[in-house]
This record gives sequence, C-alpha cells and structure tokens, in this order.
Amino acid sequence: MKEPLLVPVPAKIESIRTLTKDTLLFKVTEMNGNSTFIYNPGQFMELSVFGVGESPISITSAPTRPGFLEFAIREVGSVTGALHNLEAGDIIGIRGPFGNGFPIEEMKGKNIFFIAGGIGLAPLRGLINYMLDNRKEFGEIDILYGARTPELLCFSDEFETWKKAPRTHLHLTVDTESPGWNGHIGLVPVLLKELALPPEDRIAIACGPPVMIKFTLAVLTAMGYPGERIMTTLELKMKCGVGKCGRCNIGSTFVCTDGPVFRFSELKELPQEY
Amino acid sequence: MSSENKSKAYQPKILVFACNWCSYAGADMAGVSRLQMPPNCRVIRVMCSARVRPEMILSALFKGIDAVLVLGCHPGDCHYSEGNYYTRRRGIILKKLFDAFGMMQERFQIRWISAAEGVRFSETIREMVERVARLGPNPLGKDHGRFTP
Amino acid sequence: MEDLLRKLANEFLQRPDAECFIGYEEGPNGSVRPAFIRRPEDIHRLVWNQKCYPNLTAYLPDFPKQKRVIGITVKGCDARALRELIRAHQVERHSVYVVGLPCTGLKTPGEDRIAERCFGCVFPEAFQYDAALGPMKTPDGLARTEYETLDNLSNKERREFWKLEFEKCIRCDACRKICYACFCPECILDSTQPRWLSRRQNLGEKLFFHSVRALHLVGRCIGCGECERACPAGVRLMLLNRYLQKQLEDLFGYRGAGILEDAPPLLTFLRDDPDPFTGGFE
Amino acid sequence: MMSWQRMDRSDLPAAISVLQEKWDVFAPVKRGTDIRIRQQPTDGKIFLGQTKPLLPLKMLFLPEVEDLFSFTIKGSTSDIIPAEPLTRERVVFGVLGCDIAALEILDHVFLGEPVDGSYNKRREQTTLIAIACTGDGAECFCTSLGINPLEPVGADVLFADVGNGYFFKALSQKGKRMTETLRAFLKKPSEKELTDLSALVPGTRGDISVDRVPKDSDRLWNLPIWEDLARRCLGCGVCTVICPTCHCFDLEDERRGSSGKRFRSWDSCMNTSFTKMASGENPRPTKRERIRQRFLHKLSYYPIKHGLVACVGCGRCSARCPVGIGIDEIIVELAEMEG
Repeated sequence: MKEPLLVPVPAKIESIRTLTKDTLLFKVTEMNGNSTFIYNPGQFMELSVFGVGESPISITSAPTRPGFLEFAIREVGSVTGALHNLEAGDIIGIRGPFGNGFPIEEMKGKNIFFIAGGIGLAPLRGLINYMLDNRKEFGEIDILYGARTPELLCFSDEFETWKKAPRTHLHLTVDTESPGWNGHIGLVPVLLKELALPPEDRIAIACGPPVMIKFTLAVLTAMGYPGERIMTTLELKMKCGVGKCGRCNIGSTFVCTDGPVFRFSELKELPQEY
Repeated sequence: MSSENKSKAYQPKILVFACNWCSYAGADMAGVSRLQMPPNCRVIRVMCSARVRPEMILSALFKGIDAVLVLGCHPGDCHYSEGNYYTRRRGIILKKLFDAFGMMQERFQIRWISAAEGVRFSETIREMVERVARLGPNPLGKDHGRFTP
Repeated sequence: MEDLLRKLANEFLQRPDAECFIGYEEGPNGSVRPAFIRRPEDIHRLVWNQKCYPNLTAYLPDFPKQKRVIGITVKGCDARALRELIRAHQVERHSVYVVGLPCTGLKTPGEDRIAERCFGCVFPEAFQYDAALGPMKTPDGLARTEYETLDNLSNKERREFWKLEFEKCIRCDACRKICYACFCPECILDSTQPRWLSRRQNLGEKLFFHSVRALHLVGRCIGCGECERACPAGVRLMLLNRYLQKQLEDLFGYRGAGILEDAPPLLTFLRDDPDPFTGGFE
Repeated sequence: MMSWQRMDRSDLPAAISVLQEKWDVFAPVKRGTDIRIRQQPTDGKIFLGQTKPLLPLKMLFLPEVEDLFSFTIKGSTSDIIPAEPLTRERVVFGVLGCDIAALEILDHVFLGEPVDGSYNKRREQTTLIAIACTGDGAECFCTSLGINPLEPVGADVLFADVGNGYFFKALSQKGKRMTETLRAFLKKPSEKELTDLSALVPGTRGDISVDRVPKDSDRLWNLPIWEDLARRCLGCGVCTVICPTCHCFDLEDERRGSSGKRFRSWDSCMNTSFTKMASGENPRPTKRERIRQRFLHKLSYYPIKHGLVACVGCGRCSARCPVGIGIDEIIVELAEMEG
C-alpha cells in the first residue's frame, strides 16, 4: 500500500517565542530532535493538534538553515488557538511540505523587492534568509515591511541582521506610531510609492492582508512592474493540501497544488474568487 | 443493600448542573454537614438553571453519559426572578421529546433545591445514582461520538 | 383561478416598488417548484395546483430588509409561517404583498389522495391577505387524525422506530434548509466553537441533530411537512414535530404557530404551569 | 470469457453464499421505498432493478465517514496508527452504469499523484457486477454523456435479468475469477435467450447537449443564471451527497482523554462554512458563488483539468432537489446561451 496520504508524522515543539501579542514562533523538529525535511521557501505544511484538527501554515524558516522548521502562527481559529496553548516539548503532527514555493532559479541575479504587511512577513522571511545565506546569487534586496503599530512588527530581532547584510535595505513603516518609534509612519502602498524603486531587473514579492495587497498591486502596476514580476502568496481554506478535498480551487486552479505562490499576471487570468 | 452488593453495582457517571445561587450552595451545605456523597457526579456550576441550554443535556446524553441532573431554585425563588420558570417549561418539553424517542426519560431529571437544603441535595444525588445504577449504562455510550475539548 | 393569479401578479409587478413575485411554476419531471417572477412577460409561468408543496415564505428572510415589496402566494399553512416570521421580526408586513391560495389540501405525490401533511390543517385566524384567489378558510374534512402517530407505540417500539428512521438519514441538511423557521444567520449546528455536532454518521449524532431541530421548532412549527417532503431518504420527521405540538396543546393550550398572534410557548411561562419536578423520585 | 452464462433465479441465494466465502458481498437492498447499497446478508432483500440507490456507488470507495488514523499522545510520547481501509476483497452486485462511470471521474482525483492509498486499495480489491441497464428512469440522461448503460466501461461482470433467468458475462480478469467461482450455477443460455439479451436497447435521453457548454469558465462566470438559481436554491446539500461524482471531503478530529481519531467525511460545497476561513473571510460568501462553484466544477473546472465532464447523467440531483434544480436543465441553458 502507498504511504497513507492524510496521516501526519509526529513532531516536537522545540521552543516557542513570542513575536507579537497574538503571534508566536514555533520551532519544530522531528521526534529525534532533528529535521530532514526538504522544502522550498514559500511552501506550507499542515500542522495538527491531535484531537482538535489541522491547519495549513506557511514555513517561515529557510532551508539553508537545516535541522528544524519554523512557523509563525497567529491565533485566529480553533487549531491555531490550540497551538497557542501548547508548550515546548509538546507533540504536534506535521504533513507536507505542500505547494509550489517561490521560483528561486528565476530570481537569481535579479534585484528583489519584498513588500510585507503584518503576519504577511512570515512566508517571505524564509526566502529573505535563504537569499541572505546565498547573498552573492541575488542583486539588491529591499524589504518594505509595515504593520499597524510598532509592536505588531514580527521578527523585529532580525531587523538589525537584515540591515547589516550587504546591498540589503530595510524600510519599516507603521500605521500608528507609539512612543519610541522614530521610523516612517504611513501605509505600505504609500511608502512603496515614495521609495519608487524602478521596475527594471527587479522582482516584487508582496504578502499581507487582502486590502494591502490590492493597493500594492495597483501601485506596482502603475510603477511599471509587469505582472510576471509581481508575486504574492494566496491563502484559502485548505484541508488536504494535495488537491483532493475540493476547497481551495479558484476556477480550475488549486491553491494548494498550483500555488500558494502566484504571479500577478496569473491572478489576472483567474476568476475573482479569492 | 449490603456494602458488598453496592460495590458490584454499576457505577454510573452523572452530569449535574447546579445553580450558583441555590443548589450549588446546597452542595456546600451538604459538604459542611459531612453528608456522604457518591463519587459518580461531575458538578458544573451555572449562574441559573435557565442557562443550561437543552443542547448541553442532549449532547451529554447522546454521547453516552449515563444521566443528567439539572438543579435550580424553587419556582418563585429565582435569583433573576423568573429564570427557573423557563427551565421548567423547557424541561417538560425535553422530557416529551425523550418520550417521543422512547429513550432517556429516566436519565434526565430536574430538581429544585435551595441553598439551605443540604440534606435534600445529598438525598437527591444519592437517589439519582441508585436509580441510574439500576438502569445500567447508557446504550448510546458504546456508540459514542467524541469528546472534544 | 390561475388566470386571477396571473392578473394579480401582473398588477403587482406594475407597482414601482415591486421587487419580485414569488409563486409556483412547472419543474422537472412533472413537479412544481418555486418561481421568482420579475417581469410581467413571465407571469404565464405561474401555476396553482395540488402539487404546490413548497412553503415560499422560507425565502423571505433571504431578501434584505428594504423598502421594495415582494409579492408572494401563500396557502393557509404558509400564511401561518408568514405571521410567525413577522412576529419574529424577520419580515415586515408592509414589505410583502400577500396573495392567499384557497388550498383544500395537496395531493400525495404521484397518487390521487390528499397528502398526509394536510390532515390537521388549520388556517390562521384574522389574518389580512392583500388579495386571495378565493375564501381563505380552513378546509372541511381534513381535521381527521388518520395520519400515523407515535401514540400507539410503546417505548421500545419508539426506540426501534427512530433507530431505523435515523439510520436512513444522510445528513444532507435539506430538512433544516427548507424549513421556514430555520432563519438563524448562523445555526448552532454549524458552529465550530464550540462544535456541537460532528460528521460521524452514528445514531447519537443524528439524534442530536434532529432533537435540536425539533426543540428549536417547538411552538414555531406550522406542521407544513416540508421537512419530510424535502428529505431524500423519507425520514418521518413530521411525526416528531406533530407529537411535540400535540403536547403543547395538551400542556399549555397552545394550538400551533401563527394561528393567533401569541408568542411560542417556550418564550413565555405561567407561574402555575404544571410542575413535574417538585417531588422526589416517584 | 465474453459470452453470456445463465443462472436459475432460484440459485441466487446459494450463489451469493458461495461468493461470501471469498468476498464481502454488497448489493442494493430495498426497505420500503429506500434503496441502499448494503453488505450481505441483511434483513432486506437484494434489489436487482434499475432504480438507483439513494447513495451512489462512491460510498464504497470514498465512505461517508472513514477513519484515517488513531492517536495516543501522552506527554512527549506519541503513537499514530493509520487505519486499515479494507480487510477482505469485495464484490458489489447490481451497480448501474452511471455509478461506474462516476468512479472513473473519482479515479482522476484520487489515483492522480499523490495517490490516495485507501481509495486505491478499495478500487483494486473490489469486483463490480453491473446491471445491463436500459436506464429509462424519468431523470436519466446518461447516454448524453457517452455512457452505454447496457455494457458500462469499468464493470467486471455484466448481469442481466431477462425472461426467467439471470445472465452473467465476465468483462475483466477480476470478473472471470468471479464467474469461475460460480461455475456450478452457470450454464449456457438458449438461442432464444441470447436473442432476447441482444434485443436490449438503452432508452435514455441522449439529447442533453453537454458538448455545447463552453468549457471556458470566463464566459460562464457572470451569467445571470447563477443569481436566478441562487434565489431558488435552499443551500442544502442533497445534490452533493447523492451525486456520484461529488467527492469533496472534510477532516475532523475526535478525542477522549489522551487518545482519539481523525476521520474523513463527505463535505459539500453548498455548506456556508465550506470555504470560510478561521479569520471569517469567505471567498464564496453567498449561494450564488456556491451554486456556481458546484455546477462549473462539473462542467468547466474538472473538464479543464482532467478532460471529461464530471457528470454521468444519473439525474439524482434533479429528482431529489426539493426545489427542482437539476443539472440537465442547467446544461441545456448554458448550451443555449452559447447560441
């Protein structure tokens, strides 16, 4: 018999770190304390809390840093709520990796422009760290990251490392400042316009809440970025992750197998149902 | 019944919903008075017997618990003036529903117990346990669905 | 009568505030189904016969509360549903144009006898129709209780009966979705936090599903029998609802939803209601 | 291998007993008006007619509820035991061509990579005995979808109920194994009987123009028909539950103490919460989007992906829909819109 398709393997939570008030970073290994998973940045896994259920979560660690997986999880529903109640040493189930991931080969030699809002940095962080670990293979890297308040910026402890990396620029912005914030204030699409990074030889990768994505795509298009060089990741309800349960389709495209990474040019061809 | 026979009798699991203002206090009273309590009950404190929605009772019984007992203030004594009148009507209808199915009639009971009636509380629990023990296990128990957190 | 129906529908659709007219039309394989008429040129589709089973008032809560008016045809049972919907603030009386259908009993599908659901028919009392195809009064000869009841079954027989009935249930939700009284935007049975119901197909889960429905319908069921008609497996759901309605009548003198304006019996109480819970264990 | 063999009607119970020595035997059983595929022996009588069972054949391959694994989690130890899908080979008596054709549609989904192991095992270990069906039910239109109900592709044995005998014809190796098991009951049919068998003609409607429905969903996306249907549709799931090609499923956990199970169960795209995310967002918020998904999945998305229409013309949906919505009528309307 073939490997049971929908059965997860047990995994151990090595550590849990608070990213923001509602988002935790889970470091997960196989039961033997290691991890041999092979994956691409942009892929996701199905995480199980046994007795509660399963939820698709994007991998936020980079394959260049092997031995563990990391997931940034915001508490929104029953599974993520149950995950938040777990502690280091507890057992969860993992299944995957699933989805296409980012087209890394195509990105090599190009300038890269990350645009993220809130928890939307999670799927991009794996790619950012992958690129920083293979710094020579990529051109200029710009990271535009915004959140509603400074406290809601995820991975703030990595900002210094990113800033210090060669030919890498971090642009932060918040909608509403709080004491001690002396960075930019304003929405992501506004700062995007101000930065005015030319589209030539540059790939834009955007991820964030739907409304941010909507305006970001419009601004990028106005700036002259062709649809093939704007990428984003979609999130729909998924159960199986392997294109069978019939939930995450947009027309004949299944987000779990054909995505979750899409180019804007591809999205324009899809029915508007996401 | 000799103590030897008692230990052999079926030990049912009974879910008790007790109103904060009367029967839960009645339970306290029973405890203070050192009245013996069978270990078969799981007591859940609620702010009013009317807070116990019928779904809670149905869910417990259809998933296989042996009995459900709802305890409230005597009619007229509700802390919120009329909650238990609604409990009473709902209870009657729920009993009729069980009649329609021909099942669970004995396994669901409502009793009115005030804060002062510690003896009545422990008597009620003891009688309930004995009666349900005689009925034996809930037949739906072996067909149990699931307990979710 | 169909001519009059079409004339009334036509007149209604000429009104500047008319949204649409809900009636019946021919469906597949000789059936009759709901029709939503928006243009006067479609009124020829409207029919009225003894196969017009659906209770069209179930569609009314779907329409946003608005100033525009919806025309609707109602049988006696449907009119009771409409009154309940108005009482429950799901429909505003001034936003519906009500055409009464003087129903004298529907036919059993494929047979030439009155449908079981129609026995025990009661039309609402003192209900104001905007128009009617004939006198709207409870038909004679349907008060008989020739339909099946649970009364003659013992406890054991009832258990066996429902075990077989619910074994047939395929958990498709048709009974719930067709019911006029199931208008909650989010049903407790769909809730995931807490999740009351699992998708297991065992007796306990099915009992829970149908019990919750029966209890939520107590005093709101109009006995139209649409749940049973919609059920693809033919589960005798009407027997359950009718049994409970009979108890309401015996216990609280409640004759049924929508006959009068009074509130459902579980939303009210009397201080001297019967109290089976005072004593010890008998 | 490809010739008819005859069995006396009175031998059927004995024949089934012989089959039961090697296989779990399933067959439609009629109780009142309710026809279901059930395991033999049951208290009901085998129903070998052309009326479709309420739940289609898919229930034996993608069960209504199927345990996937059980687990026990205690502190830092875990035990996860995958469920064993099938313990014995099965034979299914009296299945109809539409339901068998629907399995091919499920095969593309569950046997496509990555293969669904339990579905695959169930398919491999099941022998299908099809009824030579003339399919003259009022709702039937299987011939419009290129199905020959008299000799459906995918069946292992063909069964016919003609005159005063039962007739069997093996169509595959699996089927041959079965007819050989029944050797003692089978004999050569008479010339007259063979003539009668060859005189069977399918009587279904073949005029539903599925081919004229454009596969290109862009053109179908904003048609007013979806609003019209959504107004009438109740949003229940009868059509999806009884559809032989609907295959969407849900995963659910149950737990008692430290152990429990995860199971898969049929789900329906007509459910409000089918695509609703934990955040509350729902890409298909109203009945209009949901009903469009249901029909375009059959008529456009699935054909684009797998090259065939995901409908077999069994007509269960139009026969059972409480408000008279049927895919046949929708196919005709979509084809007409194309002009």
